[in-house]
Amino acid sequence: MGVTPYLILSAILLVLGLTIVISKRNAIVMLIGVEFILNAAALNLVAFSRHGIGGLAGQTAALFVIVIAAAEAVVALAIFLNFYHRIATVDIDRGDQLKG
Amino acid sequence: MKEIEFQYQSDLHQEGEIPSDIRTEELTLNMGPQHPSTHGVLRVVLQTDGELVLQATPYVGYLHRCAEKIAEKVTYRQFTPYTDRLDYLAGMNNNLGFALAVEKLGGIEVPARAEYLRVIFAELNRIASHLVATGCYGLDMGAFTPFVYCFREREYVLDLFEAVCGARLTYSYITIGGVREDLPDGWIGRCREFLDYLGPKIAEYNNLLSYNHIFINRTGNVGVCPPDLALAYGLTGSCLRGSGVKWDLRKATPYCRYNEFDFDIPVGRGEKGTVGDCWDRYFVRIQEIGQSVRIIRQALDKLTEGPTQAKVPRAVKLPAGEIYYEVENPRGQLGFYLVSEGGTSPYRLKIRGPSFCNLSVLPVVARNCLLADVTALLGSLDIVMGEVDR
Amino acid sequence: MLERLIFVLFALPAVVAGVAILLSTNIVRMAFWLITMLISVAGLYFLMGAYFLGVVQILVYVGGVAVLLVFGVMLTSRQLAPKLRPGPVETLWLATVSAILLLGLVLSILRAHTGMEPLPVPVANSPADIGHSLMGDFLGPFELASVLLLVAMLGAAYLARPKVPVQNPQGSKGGAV
Amino acid sequence: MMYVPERPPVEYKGLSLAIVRLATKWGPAGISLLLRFAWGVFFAAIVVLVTFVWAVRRFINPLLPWFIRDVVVVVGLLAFVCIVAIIGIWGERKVSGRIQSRLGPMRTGAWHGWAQSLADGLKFVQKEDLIPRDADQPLFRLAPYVALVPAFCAYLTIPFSLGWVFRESDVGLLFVLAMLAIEVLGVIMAGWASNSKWSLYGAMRAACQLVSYEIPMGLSLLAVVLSVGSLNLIELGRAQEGGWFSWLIFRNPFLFLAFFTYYIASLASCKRSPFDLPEGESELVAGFHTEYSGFRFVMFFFAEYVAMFAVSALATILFLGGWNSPVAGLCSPLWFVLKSAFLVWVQMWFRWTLPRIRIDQVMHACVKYLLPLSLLLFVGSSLWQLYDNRAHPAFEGFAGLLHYVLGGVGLLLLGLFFAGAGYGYYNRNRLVGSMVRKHLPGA
Repeated sequence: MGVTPYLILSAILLVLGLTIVISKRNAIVMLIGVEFILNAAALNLVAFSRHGIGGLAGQTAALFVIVIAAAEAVVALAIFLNFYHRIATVDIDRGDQLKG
Repeated sequence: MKEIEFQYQSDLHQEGEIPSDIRTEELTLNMGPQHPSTHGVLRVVLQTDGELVLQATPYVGYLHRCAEKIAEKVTYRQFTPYTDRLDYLAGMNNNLGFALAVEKLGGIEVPARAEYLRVIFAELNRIASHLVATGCYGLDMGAFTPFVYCFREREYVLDLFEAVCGARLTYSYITIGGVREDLPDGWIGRCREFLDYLGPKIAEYNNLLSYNHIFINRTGNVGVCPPDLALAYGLTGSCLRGSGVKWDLRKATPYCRYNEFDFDIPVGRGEKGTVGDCWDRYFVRIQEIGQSVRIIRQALDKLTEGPTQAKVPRAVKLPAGEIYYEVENPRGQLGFYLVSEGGTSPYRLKIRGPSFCNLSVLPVVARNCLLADVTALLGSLDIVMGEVDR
Repeated sequence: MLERLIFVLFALPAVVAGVAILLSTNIVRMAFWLITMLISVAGLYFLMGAYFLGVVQILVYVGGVAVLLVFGVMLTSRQLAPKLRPGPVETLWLATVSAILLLGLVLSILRAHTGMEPLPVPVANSPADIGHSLMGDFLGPFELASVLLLVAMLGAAYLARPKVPVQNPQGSKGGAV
Repeated sequence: MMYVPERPPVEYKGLSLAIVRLATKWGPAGISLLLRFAWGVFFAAIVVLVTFVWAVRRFINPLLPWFIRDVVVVVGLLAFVCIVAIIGIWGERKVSGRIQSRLGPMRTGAWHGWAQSLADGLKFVQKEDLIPRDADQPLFRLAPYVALVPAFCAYLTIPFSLGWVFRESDVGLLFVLAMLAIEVLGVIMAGWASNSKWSLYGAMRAACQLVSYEIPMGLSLLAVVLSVGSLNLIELGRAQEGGWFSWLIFRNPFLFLAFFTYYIASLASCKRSPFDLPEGESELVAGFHTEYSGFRFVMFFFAEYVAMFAVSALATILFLGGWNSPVAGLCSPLWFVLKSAFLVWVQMWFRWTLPRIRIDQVMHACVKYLLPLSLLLFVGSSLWQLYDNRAHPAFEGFAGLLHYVLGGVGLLLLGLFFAGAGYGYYNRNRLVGSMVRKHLPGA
């Protein structure tokens, strides 16, 4: 089995993630979409690493993706919780002012 | 004094000023009437914000059995069994309170032996009742073992009761004019053996529970009820003494020859926190067990031979008049307000249930505390729903 | 053959999870679908022999990030439904764009990488090897990531701090009578 | 008006119908038969299992294709896990009984009520599978599996002895931790799906507590990993060959302390007392499994005991020498199970002794004490590793000495433990009091 199935899967995940981010108005669901995109990218990297491109670099990069996703999720959730405390919703359309 | 390090976020709720930039999600939580730590069928409605309880409102009445109304339809003697069911953990004390009220109004003299027997059984029942309170408090705090230990010891008290009156929960032993039966053979020896046995056990409870670091952290500084608040809300019994007020009817207005006995009134001193916190109320009960042991020992020594029952007709008739009589129950002052029109049954009987008054302080104290603190507070108030709802 | 089977076994839930999130209006379910996807991807990592990565994916993503996310969902999921499902026009528009995007991606993948076969033996990827890689070639990014994590932690702690001035707790509250 | 939810009558179809028919028709007779003879059957099953695994390893292993071998081992592991849970649940009741001067279950299965948990299991299986009407049905049904299956999966890389392992993995330790981390999700799922506020509180507390305590737990384990240089559980076990003094817990003072921080954190991650807030019954009724009944409840129960044994097994492998005996040379899976069982027993001991901590105290204990301490231990352990070698002869000598001192301390602690237990046992009548064995009139 070549690298193609992995790449196609990763493409599907990427598009799904993008669609989620675009279509949903809930901040936390958008975060879920972002996780899809990040995972698609990481999957790509690992697949290439398995199929002989870049040695261990792909896996190391995927590790960084996980780390960054963790950081991103923490900060994003903290922001959303703040947002929620102020506007009592996580609907991002309501966040149209630059102050609380 | 230790400080609770947790920083309560929504303290401002109490003043009613919620800052505009913060919106809290309040959740109404229905604690009870079927909940493991409401000690019966109490229902407490909690306004919570996360783990924080903003307000706790008790709703009572699930165990209302019209005891006061029943009293108007039955004779004085017939009402004694109903008093057993008020505070069903302290039947002897309830019997005693009612009997004393009737005797006082009817001018009935009780023989000396009966007086001492009343003291012995009232104090034994106080021990049993406090053992339940202590054990259940451990259970409320998540420690199961003290509960079983306390119930083990309580069994021996109940055995003593059973030996003398055949009942283990609803005794109707202390009746108008004295007590129902004299002691069986060898009872005094057994009672002394139990008292000797109980002493070391109190130290055991202290090691296991009272001085347990986790337990102190859970109860010290929690549910603080200062003396003025306790007085304002009419708290009595160990709740009042836990708040540092040295008040005990057995000393203040001695009945049943309590003035002949040498005992102390333990009060809360804020050893593990603030005066009037849950730990103080709890520890007062532990100390009262020891004091009761002292009283029983003295009473056993003083026990004289003689009749145990005054000459009272089967159908007790009281002269017209009214009386309010209070006794010191394990849970506080149990009061009977008795109005007689001269018949064989009261015109009106109003009962002051100490648990009811003690419970009334809950919404004041259980503000801005944690969910687990409500359990700690309820347990330390030591309510019995049979008495709250009557 | 077996590898193909296992690939499908893991790939299918991931795709189903994405579609389910798109169609669902229940935000908690979405969070659990996300977890399905994360575990599937971890499974794919295992399939590709990247054991360390798979385990880290589960440990950090599922055990940490996803739990955090579910936590956030529970805290904020009071008003859900209305904005979670786009309107018909929006749907059509979105579907078209997504389909075109997907088509383009898949076509280019099929054209570009048809002949690539896996290495007979996966690259040495024991934790030690990855450690050497992190401490060698990727030392710069590694340090940056650690700084990023620190900043994120501080930032999150700052953002989530209680805004109300803290008073003395409970204590003598009852004395107001 | 009382609120009576409308429920359609339960309809049994297919397999469930067959099971119900079987249970109602032959259930009582079967149970009584089973309970009469189960004592023998049960232990025969254990013996058969052990011989089976031994035989597979010894003779059949080289001949069979790998997947049959895997299936066989997984079935064996599953049986082991079930036995762990069954004995654990029965043991908990016996331990609690003894601690509370009771006997615990005594009748079922004739010998000290050993079949109690089997009988309970049979009872639970027969119970109706209640699902609240407003619950999130799919998640509600799924949650027990999400809790139990990962807990079982953790055993896939836990070695019972050299060669007694399903998969030897370079990331074995992390794999076990990862599986234990998934278990949280089952708890959260259950709490959310029940649509009960008490359950939700339980789930929130579980999420909060388990995620926080994972960090000190992981850091304490990493301190060990640093000093051996491997995440492979077999390697970690191998590093401790040679008796009591070569166990990792005695290697340096940091690891000695790390054992305790790990153990405390593992209590929290198993939701065991004093950290049993997610299910604290006096506050949250039953926490996250308030709405569960029947077999789904059993699965949570199983998951708890399986996880308890798993964390204890980790502690055994990483600190207490794994399958190596205290005396050099006698390595056996028996030692591993024995040590883990001891740690499980200590968990039970805690549970029946201590009150429950409050949620803010739980978080404070983690963030203010456990986390900095485990970080310190981690750093200290790595520094120790840096200096404890040939290049620093003076330090190496000191470390060697200290390592024997620590071993001595460990021996002392163990000796004190057994001395205390023995003292308590021989003076049990005096300690419990004069009344206990006497019958009062009317008793």
